[in-house]
Amino acid sequence: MSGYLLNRLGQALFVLWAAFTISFVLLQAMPGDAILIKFQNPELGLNPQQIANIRASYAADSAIWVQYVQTIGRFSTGNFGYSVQAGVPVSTMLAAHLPATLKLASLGFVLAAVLAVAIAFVSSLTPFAWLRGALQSVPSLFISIPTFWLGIMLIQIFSFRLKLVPVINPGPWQELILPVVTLAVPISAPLAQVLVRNIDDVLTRPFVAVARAKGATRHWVLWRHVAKNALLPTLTIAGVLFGELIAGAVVTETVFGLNGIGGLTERAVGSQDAAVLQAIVVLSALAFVVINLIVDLLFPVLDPRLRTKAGATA
Amino acid sequence: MTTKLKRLALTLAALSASGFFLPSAFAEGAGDPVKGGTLIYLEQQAHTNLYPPAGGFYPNGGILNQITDKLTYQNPKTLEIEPWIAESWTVNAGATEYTFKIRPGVTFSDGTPLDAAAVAKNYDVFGLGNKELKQPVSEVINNYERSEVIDPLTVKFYFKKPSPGFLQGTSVIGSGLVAASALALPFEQLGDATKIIGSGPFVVDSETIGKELNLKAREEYAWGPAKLTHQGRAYLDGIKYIITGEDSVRIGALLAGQADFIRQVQAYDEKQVEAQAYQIYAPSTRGVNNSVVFRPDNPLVADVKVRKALLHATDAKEIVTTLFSANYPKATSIIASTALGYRDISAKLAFDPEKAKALLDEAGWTIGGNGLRQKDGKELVLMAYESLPQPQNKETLQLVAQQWGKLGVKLTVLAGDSGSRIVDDLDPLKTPVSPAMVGRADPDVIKSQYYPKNRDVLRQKGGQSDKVQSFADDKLNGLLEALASEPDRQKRLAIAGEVQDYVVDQAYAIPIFEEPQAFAGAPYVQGIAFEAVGRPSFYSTWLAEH
Amino acid sequence: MSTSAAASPPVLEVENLSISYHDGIAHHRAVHDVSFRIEPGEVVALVGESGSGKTTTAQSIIGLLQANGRIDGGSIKLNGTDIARWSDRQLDVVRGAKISLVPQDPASSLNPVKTIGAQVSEILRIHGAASGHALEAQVISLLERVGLSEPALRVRQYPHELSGGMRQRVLIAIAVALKPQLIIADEPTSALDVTVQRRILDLIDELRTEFGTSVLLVTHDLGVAADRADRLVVLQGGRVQELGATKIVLAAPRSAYTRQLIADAPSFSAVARKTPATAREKAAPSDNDVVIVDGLVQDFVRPDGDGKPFRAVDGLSFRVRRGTTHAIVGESGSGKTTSIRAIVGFQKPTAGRIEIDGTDLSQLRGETLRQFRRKIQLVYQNPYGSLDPRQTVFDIVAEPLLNFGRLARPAREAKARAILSRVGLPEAALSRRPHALSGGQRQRVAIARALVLDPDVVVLDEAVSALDVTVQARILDLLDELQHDLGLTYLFVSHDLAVVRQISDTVSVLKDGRLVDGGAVEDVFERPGSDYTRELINAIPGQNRAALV
Amino acid sequence: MTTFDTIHDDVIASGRGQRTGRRLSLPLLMRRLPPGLVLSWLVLGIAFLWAVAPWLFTSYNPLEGVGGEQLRRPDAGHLLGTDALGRDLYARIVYGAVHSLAGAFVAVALGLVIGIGLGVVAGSVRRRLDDAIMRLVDVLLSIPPLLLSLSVIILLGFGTVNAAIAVGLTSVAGFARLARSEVVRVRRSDYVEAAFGSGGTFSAVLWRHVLPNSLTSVLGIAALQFGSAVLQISTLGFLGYGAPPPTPEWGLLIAEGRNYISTAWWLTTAPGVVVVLVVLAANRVSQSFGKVAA
Repeated sequence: MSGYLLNRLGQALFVLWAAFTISFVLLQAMPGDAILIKFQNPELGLNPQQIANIRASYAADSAIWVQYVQTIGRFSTGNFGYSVQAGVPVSTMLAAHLPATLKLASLGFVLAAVLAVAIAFVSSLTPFAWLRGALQSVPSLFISIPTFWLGIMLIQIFSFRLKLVPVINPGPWQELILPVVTLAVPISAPLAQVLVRNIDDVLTRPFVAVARAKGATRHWVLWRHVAKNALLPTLTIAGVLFGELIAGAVVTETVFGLNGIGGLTERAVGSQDAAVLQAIVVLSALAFVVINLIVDLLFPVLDPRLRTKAGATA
Repeated sequence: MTTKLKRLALTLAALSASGFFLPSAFAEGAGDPVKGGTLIYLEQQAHTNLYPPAGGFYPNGGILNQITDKLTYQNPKTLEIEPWIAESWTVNAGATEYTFKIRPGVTFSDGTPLDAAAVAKNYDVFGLGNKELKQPVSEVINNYERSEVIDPLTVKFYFKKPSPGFLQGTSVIGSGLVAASALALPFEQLGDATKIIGSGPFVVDSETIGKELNLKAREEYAWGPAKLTHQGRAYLDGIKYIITGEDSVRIGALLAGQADFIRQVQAYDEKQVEAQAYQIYAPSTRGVNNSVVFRPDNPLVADVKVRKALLHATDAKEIVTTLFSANYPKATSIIASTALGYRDISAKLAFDPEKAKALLDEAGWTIGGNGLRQKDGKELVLMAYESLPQPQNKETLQLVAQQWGKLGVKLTVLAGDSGSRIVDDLDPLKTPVSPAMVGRADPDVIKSQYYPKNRDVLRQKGGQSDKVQSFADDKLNGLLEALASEPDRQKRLAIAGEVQDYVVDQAYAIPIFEEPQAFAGAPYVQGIAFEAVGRPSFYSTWLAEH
Repeated sequence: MSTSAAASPPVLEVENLSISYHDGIAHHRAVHDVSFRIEPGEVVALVGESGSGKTTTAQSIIGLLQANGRIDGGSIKLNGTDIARWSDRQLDVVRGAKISLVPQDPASSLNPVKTIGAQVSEILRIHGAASGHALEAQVISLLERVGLSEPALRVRQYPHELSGGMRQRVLIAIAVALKPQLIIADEPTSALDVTVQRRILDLIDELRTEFGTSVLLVTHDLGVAADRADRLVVLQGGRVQELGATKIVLAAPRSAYTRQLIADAPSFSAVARKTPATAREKAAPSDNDVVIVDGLVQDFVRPDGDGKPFRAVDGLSFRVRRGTTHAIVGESGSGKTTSIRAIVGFQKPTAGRIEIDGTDLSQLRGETLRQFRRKIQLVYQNPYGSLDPRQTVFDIVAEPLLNFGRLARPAREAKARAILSRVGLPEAALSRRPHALSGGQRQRVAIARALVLDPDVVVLDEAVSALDVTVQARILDLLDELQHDLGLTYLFVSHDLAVVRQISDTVSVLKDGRLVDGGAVEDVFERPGSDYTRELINAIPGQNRAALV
Repeated sequence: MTTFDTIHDDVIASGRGQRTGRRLSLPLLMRRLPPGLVLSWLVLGIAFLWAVAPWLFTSYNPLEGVGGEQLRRPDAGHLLGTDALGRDLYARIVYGAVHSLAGAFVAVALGLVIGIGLGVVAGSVRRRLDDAIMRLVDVLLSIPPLLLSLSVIILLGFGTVNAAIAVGLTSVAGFARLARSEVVRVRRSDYVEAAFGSGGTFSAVLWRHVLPNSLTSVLGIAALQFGSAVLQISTLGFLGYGAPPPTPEWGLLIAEGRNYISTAWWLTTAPGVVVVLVVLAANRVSQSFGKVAA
C-alpha cells in the first residue's frame, strides 16, 4: 500500500510540475504583459523608456529560462511572488480570496449533490411516469442554461423584482444564497444523470430481485440496496466536476461580484498578472490531485470488494 | 497683478455663461441637511492606483476626490478658481512663478501638518516625478522647475517656461495633496487605498481589494473650499464603495433600493431611472470630446483627403440619437462646448456623404469588385479597438463602421485582451483608427490629448510608441507647446481655437459627442456635487428621510 | 390434469397462465395458457430450453415479472387464493414468507457491499420474525444449517469473500429462513461446478423434506430434473409440451419434443456419439502426435503485487494424436482455460514445452507466431462475446482469409460461403449480424471462422456448454462430421463429463492446475485413477434415470 | 439440421430486443422514436438550416441597424424586437447560427480527434506510453478548463474559430479518458482475441474491431459535448473573450444583451432560450445515441 501511495505522490508531483510549466509557457507566450497593461496607461503618460525601467525593476526583463528557474524555485519554497496589478504579495491575495470561494464551492457542491440525489431517487421511486419523465429531463435542462445567464436572471427576479435577497452589501449568508444556487445548478446536472443511470443499472441486478423476493418494498430496496451501489461510481467523476466547479466559480463570482479566487482569476487573466495566475493554476492543480487521491483512497473504504486482496476466490 | 486676477475671473465667468448647469445637483434638497448615514456607491471598476496624478481614471478620481484636498477649488458653475487649501495666491506676469498662502491648521489624517513643506513635496513629485519610486509626472503640470518654501505657510513654484494652466491645474483631481508617507511609497504600492493619507473630508477606513472600499467622515475636518455654503465635517458618516461590474446589477440594485448612488448609467437606462423619479446626474467632462482619431503614420490614412472623407462620412447625429440621450450633446468641436477655449467649428464637421465620396475618388480610392475602395492593390480596410471605459463605445464604433461602409470603407471593430489591445494600440499599422477622449477643464487638455510626450493619440514619432515610422506634425506640436506656455489669457484661448481648427482641418480627429459622466442617485440623496470634470464630491451630500 | 389426485389443496395451482412482454411497440406472448399444480412437499420441475418461458412463469408466480412483462390471463392460486393480480403491497407479505426464491447466479445475487449477515437477517427483519440477539443467533444457525463452515465468521464477510457454492448456500439460507411453503429454485445450480451442483441440490432436498416445503425447480437440464423432481412440466416456446410424473414422462414421453430432449441430453445417451478407435493405441505416444504438451507451467503475479506468484497450471503434460479428440476436464479454477490459452499461443508459458504439428511455440515471435496461428484455432465458450457485433456473419468468416490474404477476393468469398454452408448456416444468415442469430447459429459461425483457415488443430473451450441441449447435440454432431471429413484434431475443454464421454478419445482431468488423471476415455470413466475423477463422474446428473433404463 | 436453432432464433433475437434495448434494426428504431427525440431532431434541423440558408428565414440584415428603430419591443415587424443599433434580433439569431454551430462543431471535432487519438493509443499500446499519455491527460484535467481556454484565446486572438479551439482543447482530456477506457474494454473482449487468433495484425484488428466498437459511446458523448461547447463559447463571450463585433454569435448575443436586461429583457432572453433549446436537443439526441450504442 505504501508503495502505491509513494507512486501516487510521485504522479501528483509530476502533475503539479507539468501544470506549472504549461501555464508558465502560456503566460510567457501571451502578447503584452502585466507591466505593459498596468503602466502603458494614458493617465500615467509613461514613455517606453520608463516602462522598460519598471520592467527591469520587476526583473521581468531577464531571459525566459532564467525567470522559469527563478519562479519554480520560489514556488517550491511556497513564495508566490508579487502581483504587478495589485502591488501586493500573491500569497496575501490568495489568503484574502480563498475563504469566499471555499464557502461558495463547498456549499454549491453540497447543494448540487442534494439536488442530484433528490432528482435521481424521487424519479426512480415515483409511480407516475410523467413525473419520472419530467424529473429526468431536469438535468438536461440544467446543463443547457448558461451559468452567467442563470445568475443574472436570478438576481433580476429574486433580488430586484421580488426583493427577497439583497445582492448589494448583504449579510454574510444572504450573499451566498443566489450564488450557491447559480453554481449548484450546472454541477448537479451531470451528477444527477450519472446517478439516474446507475440506479437504473443497479435495479436490473439479480440481487435486487432477491431482495424483492425477501418481501422488501421498493423503498426498502432502493435505500438499503440500490443507493450505495449507485452512489459509489459517481465518486469517480468528482475530479472532473472540480474543474466545472472552478469554471462555475469564476462566472458566478464575476456576476455576483464576490471576492473569491474565481473573480481574482478573471481579473488576473485580464491584466495578465502572471504571478497570480501561476499561483492559481498550481493551487487548483494541487486541489485536483488531492481530490482524486482522496477518492482513490476512499473507494476501498466504501467498497468492500476493493478492501480484501483481489482474486481471493477465483 | 490683482487686475490680472480679476480679468481672469471675468473671462471664466463669461465662458461659463455658455457653460451648463447640473439639473438639481446643487439644489440643497428638501429641507435642511441631515447628518449621518452611509452612502452606498456602486462603482463599475475597481480603482487601479491612488497616486493623485493617476486620478484621471474615474474610479481613482472618485475616491481621491473624497480623501484629498487641493490647493484651489474650481467652481463647477463659474469655472472660477476659488481658495481651498490655499487662502490666496499670486502669479507673476510671465506665469513662471506661483506663490500660494496655505490655510493654517490643516492636517493630514495621520496628524502630520499640511503646510508649505508638504505642498512643496507634493508638487515636486507631481511636477518632476520620481524615478526610484516609479512615480510619473502629472499631465496637468507643464514646465515645472522647482518649489521653494518661503515660510511654513507660504510656498512658491518656479517654472522653466510660462505655465498658465498651472493655477487651474492645482484644482484638478490629479493634484490632490497627500502626506509624505504616501509619497514615500513606490508607485505600485499606491494601489492600497489604506496607505493614501490625505487631508480630505473622508478617510479610508477599510478596503477589500477589488471588491469594496469604506470611507468614514473625518470629524475634525474644517477646511472645505471657502466659498461653499457647507463648512465643517461632512454630513455623511461614511461612504461604501462596492465594485459592481455588471451594468444591469448596478441599475437594478439602485432601483430596488439596495444602493444610493451609482456611476456609469448607460443612456438606454436613463428613461426608466427618471420614470421612477430617480435622479440622473450627467456632469460634462469639459474636455476633449468623445471622438475617433487617426494614426496618420499608417499609409492608409496618411492622406488628409481620406481622413476628411471619413470625417464627412460620419453622421454624429445618427449616433447620438440612436445610442445616446440629451445628456450626450452632439460635438461641435474637438472639445466640449463647456470647455475653456472652446470654438464652434460645427460647420467643418458637417455630415456630407457626397463630399466624402468625391474626396475619396479624388484621393484615388475607387470602388472595387467587392464594393470596397481600392488604390493600387490596397483595400481601404481600417481597424480599431473598442475603448472599454467609454460609454457604448463598441456600439458607437459599429455605427461608424456602418456609415463608412456606405462609402466602401471597411472599419473592423477589434475585440481583444488588454495585452494585445495595448500592444496593437501602439502600432499605427495595426490600429489606424482609435477612439479617444479625456476630460479636464483647461485648454491644456488638448495638449494632454495630442502631445507626443502625453497621450499622443495620433502616435507621433518620438512619442509613446517606438513602432511609429515617420509621422510627426511639428506645426501641431508647436501649437500645443504654445498653448501650454502662453502666459496671456486671450492669446492662449486664441491658440486653443487655432488648434481646434487645425486638428479638424487636418481631420486628425472626428469628434462625435460631448461625453458626460453619467451617474444616478436615489431621490433621497441630496447635495451631490461634482468637481469641474465630473468626479463626484460627497462632502456636502446627505441622505434625506426615506 | 395432474395424475395424482391429492386430498389437501395444492400449494400452488397455475391455470391457463398467459404472459406477454412489451418491447416498446407491441405485446409479445411469451407464455401461453400454462397450467400445472404443486402439491405440498412436492418437487415439480419446469423443464425447457432458452425461450421456453420457464423463467417468466416462475417470475410471475412470485410477482417479480420485468417491468415490461404483463399477465394477460389465467390464475396463480396460492393455497387456493389467486395472487395473479395482487398489488406489490399485498405481495410483499407473501414474498419471502410464503414463497421464496433461490436465484440462478449466486455471483450476482448477493449485494456486493453488504455483509452476509446483513443480507440473511434482512428477510427476518422485513417480516419482523426476529430482532436483536435472537436475530443474530438465528442468522448464525441458519448459515450453519445450510452447511457453511464458521458461520460466525461468515456473518461478517462480504459476498466476494465466498466461493460460488458458499454464496448459493447463503441464498438458500435466505430462501428457507421463514420456512416458506414454496421455494422457487430458478436454475439454482447451472452456474456451479458439477460437484458443487450436486451438494447444493442435495441440500435443497434435505431442507425440503425437513420443512415439508414444496419446490418449483426451474431447469434446462433434464438430468437434474430427472434426479430431483417428482413431476415434470416440459415447456417449449411458452407452451406446455408434456406434464406428468417424472418416471412416466421419461420412460414413455408422449410429445416429440420431449423425446428429442431425452435423446439429446448427453447424460442419458449411454452410446458414444462417435465411433472410437480402440483405447490402447489412442493413449500410447506415437510420432503421429500433433499436439505435444510437456511439463507446462503457468504462473501469474498476483494483482496486489506482494506475495509469491500464483501457479495456475503446474506441470501439465499430454499428447494428442492427429485426427482424434482430446478432452481437458476440470472445474472452475482447475487451470484448463489457462493451459489452452498457452497452447494456442496467447500466453508465454512460464515453463514447459508446447509443440503443435512439429513447431515449438517457445520459438515463435511476432510474424512467425502470426503464421503459426493457421495451424491451430480456438472456438470460445460464449459465441456472443467472441463475434464482433458490428461485423456481418460473412465478414467474420472471411476475415481470417483476409489476414493471410493470399486468395483473391472472389476466391475468398467462395471459400467463406462454402465453409458457412458446410457448418449448416442458411444463406440468409450471411448478411446478418451476430445479435440477429440464435446461440447455436452463432457457435456455428465461430466454428466456421475457425475452420476457414484449414487448421490442423481446433481448440474448443467449453464450446457447447452455453447452448441448449438440443442445439448442443446438433453442434456436437457437426463437430463429429467435420472431424471425419477434414481429419481435424480437437482439443475439447469442458466441465461436462457427460459430453466429454460422448465425443472424446482421450482425456486429461485437471484439478488445481495439476493433472490428476488421464488416458483413454473408457479407461478413465470405467477405472477412475483418482477420487476426484470418481467424484466428478458420480456427480453427473441424470444417473438415476440412466440406471433406470 | 438447424430446425431447433431456427425455432429459437426469433424468440431469442426478439427477446434480446425487449430486455436490453440492444442495437435495433433501423425501421424498428424509427417506429420507436419517442416524440421528445423527434422534437429534438427538429430543433437541431432548424438550427442547421439557419446556419446553411439564413436568408430563407428572415429578410432583415443582421449587421445593418436602422436608425430610430433601436430597442423596439417584439412585435409583428420584429418578431424578437431590435437591439441598441436597431438590428432585428431574430435576424441576428438566425444569422448567428452558423457562427455558434460551426464554433461548437469545431470545438467538439477538435476535442474528439485529439482525445480519441490519445485515448486509442493509450488504450492499445503497452504500459509505458499509456502511463505517459494518461499523466498528460491528468495534467490537462488539473488545469481549470476556463483558465486554459482563456489563455488559449489570448494567444490565438479573438474570433469564433479561436474560441472554438480554446473550448475544444478543454474537452480533449475527457474524450481521451473515455476513449481509452472503451478501447481497453473492447480489447479484453473475446472477439478481439479471436481476431488476433485468426492471424490479424495489430493494426488490422485495431481498425476492424477495436475502433468501431469502442467509439460508439464516445460519439454519444460528443453530441453532449456539442451542447456544452455552445455554452462554454457563450461564457467566453460573457467574460469579454467572445467573437469581435458585429458577429451575431449566440453566446455573444446573450452576453451583450444582458446589459439591457432591465430595459430590453428580450435581448438576452431570446438568444438564451434558443441556446437552451438547442443544447437540450443535443443532449436528448446524445442520450438516444447512448441507448442505441449500449
